[in-house]
Amino acid sequence: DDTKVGVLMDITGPIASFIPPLQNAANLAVKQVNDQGGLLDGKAVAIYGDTTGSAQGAVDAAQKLANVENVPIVMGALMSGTTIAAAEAVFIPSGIVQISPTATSPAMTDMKDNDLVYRIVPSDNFQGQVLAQMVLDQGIEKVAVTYVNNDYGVGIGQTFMDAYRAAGGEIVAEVKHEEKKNSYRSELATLAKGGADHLVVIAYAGDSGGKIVKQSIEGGLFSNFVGTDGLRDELLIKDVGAEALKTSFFSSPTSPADNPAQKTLHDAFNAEYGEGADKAFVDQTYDATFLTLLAIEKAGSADRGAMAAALRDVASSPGEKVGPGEWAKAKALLKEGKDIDYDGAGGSYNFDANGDVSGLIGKFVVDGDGYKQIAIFE
Amino acid sequence: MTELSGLFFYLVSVLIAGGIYALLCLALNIQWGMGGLFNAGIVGFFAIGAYTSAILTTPETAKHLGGFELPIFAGLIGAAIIAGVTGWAVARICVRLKSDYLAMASIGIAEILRLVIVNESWLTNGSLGISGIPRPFGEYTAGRPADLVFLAYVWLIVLIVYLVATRLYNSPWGRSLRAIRDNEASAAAAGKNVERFRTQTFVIGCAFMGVAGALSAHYFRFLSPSATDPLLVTFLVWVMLMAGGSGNNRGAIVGALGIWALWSVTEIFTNRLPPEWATRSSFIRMLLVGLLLQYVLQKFRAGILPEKSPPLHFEDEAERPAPEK
Amino acid sequence: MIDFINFYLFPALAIGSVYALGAVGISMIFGILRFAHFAHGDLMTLGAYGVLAAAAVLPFNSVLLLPFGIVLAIVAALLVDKIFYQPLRQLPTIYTVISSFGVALIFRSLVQLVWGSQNQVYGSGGVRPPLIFFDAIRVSALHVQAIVATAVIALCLHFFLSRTKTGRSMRAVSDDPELAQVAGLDTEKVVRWTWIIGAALAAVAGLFAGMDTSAHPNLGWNLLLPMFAAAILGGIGKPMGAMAGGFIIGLAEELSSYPWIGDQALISPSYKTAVAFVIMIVLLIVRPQGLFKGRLL
Amino acid sequence: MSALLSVRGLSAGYGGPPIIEDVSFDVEENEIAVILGPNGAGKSTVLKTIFALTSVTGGAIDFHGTSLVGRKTSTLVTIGISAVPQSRNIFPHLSVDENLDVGTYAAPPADPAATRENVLELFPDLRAKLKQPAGELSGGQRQMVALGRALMCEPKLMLLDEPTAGLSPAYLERIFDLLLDIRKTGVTILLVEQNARQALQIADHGHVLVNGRNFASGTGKALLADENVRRSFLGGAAA
Amino acid sequence: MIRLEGICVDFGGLRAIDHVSFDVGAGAITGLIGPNGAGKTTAFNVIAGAVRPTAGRVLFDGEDITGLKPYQRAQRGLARTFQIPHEFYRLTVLENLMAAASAPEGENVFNVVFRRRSFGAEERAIYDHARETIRFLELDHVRDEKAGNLSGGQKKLVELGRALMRDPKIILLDEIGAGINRTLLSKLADKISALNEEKGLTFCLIEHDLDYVSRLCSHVLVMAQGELLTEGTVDAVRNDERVIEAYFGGGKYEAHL
Ligand SMILES: Nc1ncnc2c1ncn2[C@@H]1O[C@H](COP(=O)(O)OP(=O)(O)OP(=O)(O)O)[C@@H](O)[C@H]1O
Ligand SMILES: Nc1ncnc2c1ncn2[C@@H]1O[C@H](COP(=O)(O)OP(=O)(O)OP(=O)(O)O)[C@@H](O)[C@H]1O
Ligand SMILES: [Mg+2]
Ligand SMILES: [Mg+2]
Repeated sequence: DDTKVGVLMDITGPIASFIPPLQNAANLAVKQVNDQGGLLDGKAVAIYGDTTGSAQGAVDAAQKLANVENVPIVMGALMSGTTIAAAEAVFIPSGIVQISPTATSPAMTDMKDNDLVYRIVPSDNFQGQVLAQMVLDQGIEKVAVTYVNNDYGVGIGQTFMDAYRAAGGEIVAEVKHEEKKNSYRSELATLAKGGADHLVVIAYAGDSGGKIVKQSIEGGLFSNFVGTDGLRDELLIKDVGAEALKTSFFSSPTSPADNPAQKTLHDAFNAEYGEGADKAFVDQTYDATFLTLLAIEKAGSADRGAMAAALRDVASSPGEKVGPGEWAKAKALLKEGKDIDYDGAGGSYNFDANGDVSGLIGKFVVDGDGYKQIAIFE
Repeated sequence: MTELSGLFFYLVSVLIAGGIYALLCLALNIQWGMGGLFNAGIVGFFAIGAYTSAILTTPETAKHLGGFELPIFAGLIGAAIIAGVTGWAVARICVRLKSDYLAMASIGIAEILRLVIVNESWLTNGSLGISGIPRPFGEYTAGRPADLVFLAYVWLIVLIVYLVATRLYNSPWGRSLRAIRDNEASAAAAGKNVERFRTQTFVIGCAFMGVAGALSAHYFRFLSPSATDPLLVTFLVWVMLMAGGSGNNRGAIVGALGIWALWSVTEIFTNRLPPEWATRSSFIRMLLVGLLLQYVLQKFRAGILPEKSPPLHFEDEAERPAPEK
Repeated sequence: MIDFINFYLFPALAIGSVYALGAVGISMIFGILRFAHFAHGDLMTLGAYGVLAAAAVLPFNSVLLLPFGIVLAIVAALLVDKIFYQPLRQLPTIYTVISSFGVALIFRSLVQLVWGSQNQVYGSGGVRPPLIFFDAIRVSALHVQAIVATAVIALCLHFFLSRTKTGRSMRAVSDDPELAQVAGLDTEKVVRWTWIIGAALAAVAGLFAGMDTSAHPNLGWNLLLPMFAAAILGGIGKPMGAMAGGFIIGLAEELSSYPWIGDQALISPSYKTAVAFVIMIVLLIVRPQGLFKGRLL
Repeated sequence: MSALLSVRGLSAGYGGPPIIEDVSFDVEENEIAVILGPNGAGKSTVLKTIFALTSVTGGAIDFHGTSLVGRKTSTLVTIGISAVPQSRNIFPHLSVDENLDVGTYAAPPADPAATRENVLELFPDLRAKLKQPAGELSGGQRQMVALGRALMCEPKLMLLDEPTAGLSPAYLERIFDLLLDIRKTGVTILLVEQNARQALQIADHGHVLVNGRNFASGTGKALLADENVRRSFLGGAAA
Repeated sequence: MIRLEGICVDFGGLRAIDHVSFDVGAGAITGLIGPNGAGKTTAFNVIAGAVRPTAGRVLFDGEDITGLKPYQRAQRGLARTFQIPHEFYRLTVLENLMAAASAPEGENVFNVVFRRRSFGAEERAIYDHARETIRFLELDHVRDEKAGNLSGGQKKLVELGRALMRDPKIILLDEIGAGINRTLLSKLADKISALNEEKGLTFCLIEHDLDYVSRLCSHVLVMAQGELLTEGTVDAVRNDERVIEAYFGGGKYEAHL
């Protein structure tokens, strides 16, 4: 029999441009499972739900996954707002485990979720704090900050600024900006007034972040940027060129320095789809999907009630390590009754009591057409 | 068995969302169908209702205004009042505007309201949203059956609003309103205080929109700006009303349920497309929705249930003259 | 002062010309077909992608490939008019409004199906060094192109509307389509020309908007509301008014966050979009016929 | 010789039940024909049907021996028919000048400037209003603009729906004189009138329509003299 | 009953009414005639409140109503018809008439939702009144037709019907006769006289057909080019040189009723 897993993504709507590689990542995990022995005694089938980027759409799609498709576990969603709405209105009442690869809202930490809601990115609080430290370590004591006015930007932006100030840094200018505008030049002019050399940009490369970087270079306002995972996208390099980003650096959730798992995934991904492995959130999406599949295999059935325990079990030590693509191995080990511990492309995930991970944040610089990790912060 | 109960609960969810849309549609029908007021900022009043109720009913937190922990029904009333008062303020400025101008103004106002919601974090917690919004009788029910309770709650309110809307429609008030809609100058010449009628209509409609917003906040249990997408609130509601038949309260409900079911169910089919299509299925769904919408518009020209003049109850049927020819 | 010119004035004029070109079509459609065309933004998107598709096979500068975008937008506009809008013409216009909303969905999902939903850049992308005048004024070459192109288009349009018979018939059809028919005007031809002009200008606007940043399926949709505001501002059915309205909205949005008083932005840039709407609402109340005495709806 | 316009067994309506049924009459070249009847009889509907503004459900309309059924309204102007509707007969936001200009688009007259001059000669009141939007004119002035526009294309056949409604006696007289005048230039006129007595005085033929059907036909004089017609449609007692 | 004092109306640069003063006597039927564009409709608009005069006052029963809105004037008993019909086009003919009636109880939202009994009797009376008016206007067969679908003349009748439904003190009739069949028009004249005599209803009517005016009106006001040219009895006015010059043509076409 085939087993369904739910994949809830914000496919249409405001973050549509991020989605295609992420869908590929999820599909890759499912494909590998099916190529390597399948799930339980059949195949794995990914059932997508589209939140349309809105709470109404998220709840509707979640209802279908929970009730029509009857999935035992769901990977997704991506935006915090849709993730929480789907969880609160549907998945928690239905007893379905949910793992978000990207939802960073601090609100998810203290949700009353009956141990059903997980995520494999650290909360914004974490990345914001680490970023502050990263900037100070670089010897930069004066920055201008701009962040996009959505849950992602506000979450990281606020913690970054608090932490940075607390540690002695000075924020000379701060501008919250709206997504989807064509010109950010007036914002940039305001930011440049403060006289800082560095601009911290907490926004997506595909949207405001990319435009801000490009327009400030064109305008000769800033040439040094500090970005987060949303900006660390090949699109940015394609858009403004590697040369212009020489002096910039980026933070992003990552895995240990010598993480071969990431390379394994990226090779497999590019072999399958030609390109795109380095896109933002590909690692996390793949890992989250793989984890849902492992949890089902571990539980031995598609029984909703068993998912949470199984997920915690396969994700954390002790157990024999398995990595991306190693489904056959994992399946064999589970069959023998052995314990396994998945270490993914995005790191080793150990869920705390709230279903959060602490994670690692890497420091990246541009290297040729891609990014290179040069340091890791904990 | 689980298959069936799953489908049942899916149906419940469609009916809950459909019920909330039915409220919006009835409210819009009062404004547009009877009053000819082109409100294209439904989402603004919806959002005000949602946030009002969320703030009134959630426990204390440092993140946003609140901590009133009022009962949910009080939240609904509060939502109606605040949305109604906002509607009144908007009406004061805009009610004189002619159809499409009012539409533009109301889009603008809704957009400004959205910006306020996103930017004023002290009030709404901005883009991070308000969590922990209770459901009615939340203490006594849990899990999926809680949806049944909520379903009953929603439809009870739909019923009340339907009754109110029908009474309004069938009354001399409704008749004068429709007259104003058709010709303002001559309604004024017949002693109708056009501005007062329109303001009343706008306020009543906005208050009901606020109630719908409040209900959806309690349904989602979490409220963030992602619930205030004009596409899914304003535009979809317009589609529903036009498909159902503007000027007809039953049509409004039928349109809401029908279009919402269409919107929701299409995904089940596009999900069944062969795997090569998987990454595109959502866009195929949007395409399908777009095409189905065209079909409905072309097929039901005046809506599924068109406007008809209300019956005159005391009329003796035999008196009715047979139309000549 | 130089800051003002570099970072506020020119970008404002550039975004203003995008709004202006889009708003012309909206205003003409509003005037002649009497409905708010919600798919206009997506027509812009189609135009932008038409150029992108041509650029994938032809090694020319994107601006030279504009005809491909224009043709795509025109064909799309004429087709949807024929299939979807025309049968609804006899009904109250709200039906066409709703229909155009569905068409917007159709356009957008088609773009996404054909070209994918990721952002795409024109040419090699990269930072384009600005043109520098007098050592101090730095203007993006694209912005200059956009502003100049808009000015030229405005002139041609003015000539077309005031001198040609089709152009002048447009005013009559816009005033009363039924009577225009009685007066022997071929209303369908006028409608066709409306679409052709509206769609062509939308494609130009779409290309400039896309080149300024990047092309993505929501490109035009995101610009729609300010363009409506511009059309209203100019007065419905007044194409030249819509042009002016576009520039006014562009300027208002960008200049509202200039530190006019003290050295803080006058209005927080997060409320930038609201500025356009506030202007529109105020104008609607004090001068509902728009700045240039358009039709009262 | 066959009639210029020949209507045979015409039935038409607005989608519902037919409004006019089995209506027949001829309009000879170079004559003034008037249609009379109570309100709602279907007079305007007959004109609209000839001008392809309603859907024909039966019967024939021939102009110069060729059928008009199924033609587009806009092409009728090019073959020499022009019409003035009963209501909504001006472009309210166009200036008076532009209103007149519109009349020349479909079928340009030989000498537009001269034609315009003739029209203004006819309606001198309009001279002062040339730049004013027609929507701001008085009821009678609008009527003049509407007639003026229809004259601008130098038609062969004019369909006029109550051209004198709302005109003062002086103008009424002027319009009727005008109709006689333009008939002399070879134009044929079919008009609907409620100022029926006056109309019959200049009309060559009159057709009375009741309930969408032919009721009576005859020369203008004959109808004026007909006691029955007079009582029912012309407002009672003898002159 | 109505008194205009020094009324001026400007439209842009055009002075449509220039210092016009006149009285419309209570209980009378007053005619207002004049060539096209004389300012007759504008004068009605000033009385009804649709146009604000640039100068001058409007008195109604001795009270200054210059600042009142149209609906307030209507509520005080002033009814008017429009020269170009302004029907409620999506309402049936019956509803058109009923909607014109004043229904203070039934137009109160609170009553409508919570106290539906409160307006039953009022509604019944309005209905009966509307039925009767429709019958009189010979509109019975189109009673349930949407008013937008009526013929030009029928719309005029609805226009008149709505004014009659107001139970007003005075009715301003703006060319109610244009486009109405003469036989019916003559019946309307009887009705107007009857209303005037039996109920003491005041009328002021604009009409171009002087025979019609003379049949009804005791007193006639003549306007031309925005000014009050003269006033007096029909016969006096008829023979006034200036009136003949401004208003009548050669009298070539006979139009006696
Ligand atoms: N809204 C307006 N704007 C500008 N001018 C106007 C407006 N309304 C009327 N006028 C002008 O005022 C003058 C008087 O118009 P009014 O409608 O009062 O005439 P009237 O006496 O009723 O004529 P008719 O018998 O033709 O109806 C006319 O010259 C007309 O052009
Ligand atoms: N658009 C329409 N839809 C439906 N019915 C209509 C429409 N227009 C007219 N009618 C009906 O057709 C009948 C005849 O109307 P028509 O306008 O031809 O009358 P008429 O003889 O011109 O009358 P009048 O002298 O009052 O202008 C009327 O009963 C009217 O109700
Ligand atoms: Mg007629
Ligand atoms: Mg008049």
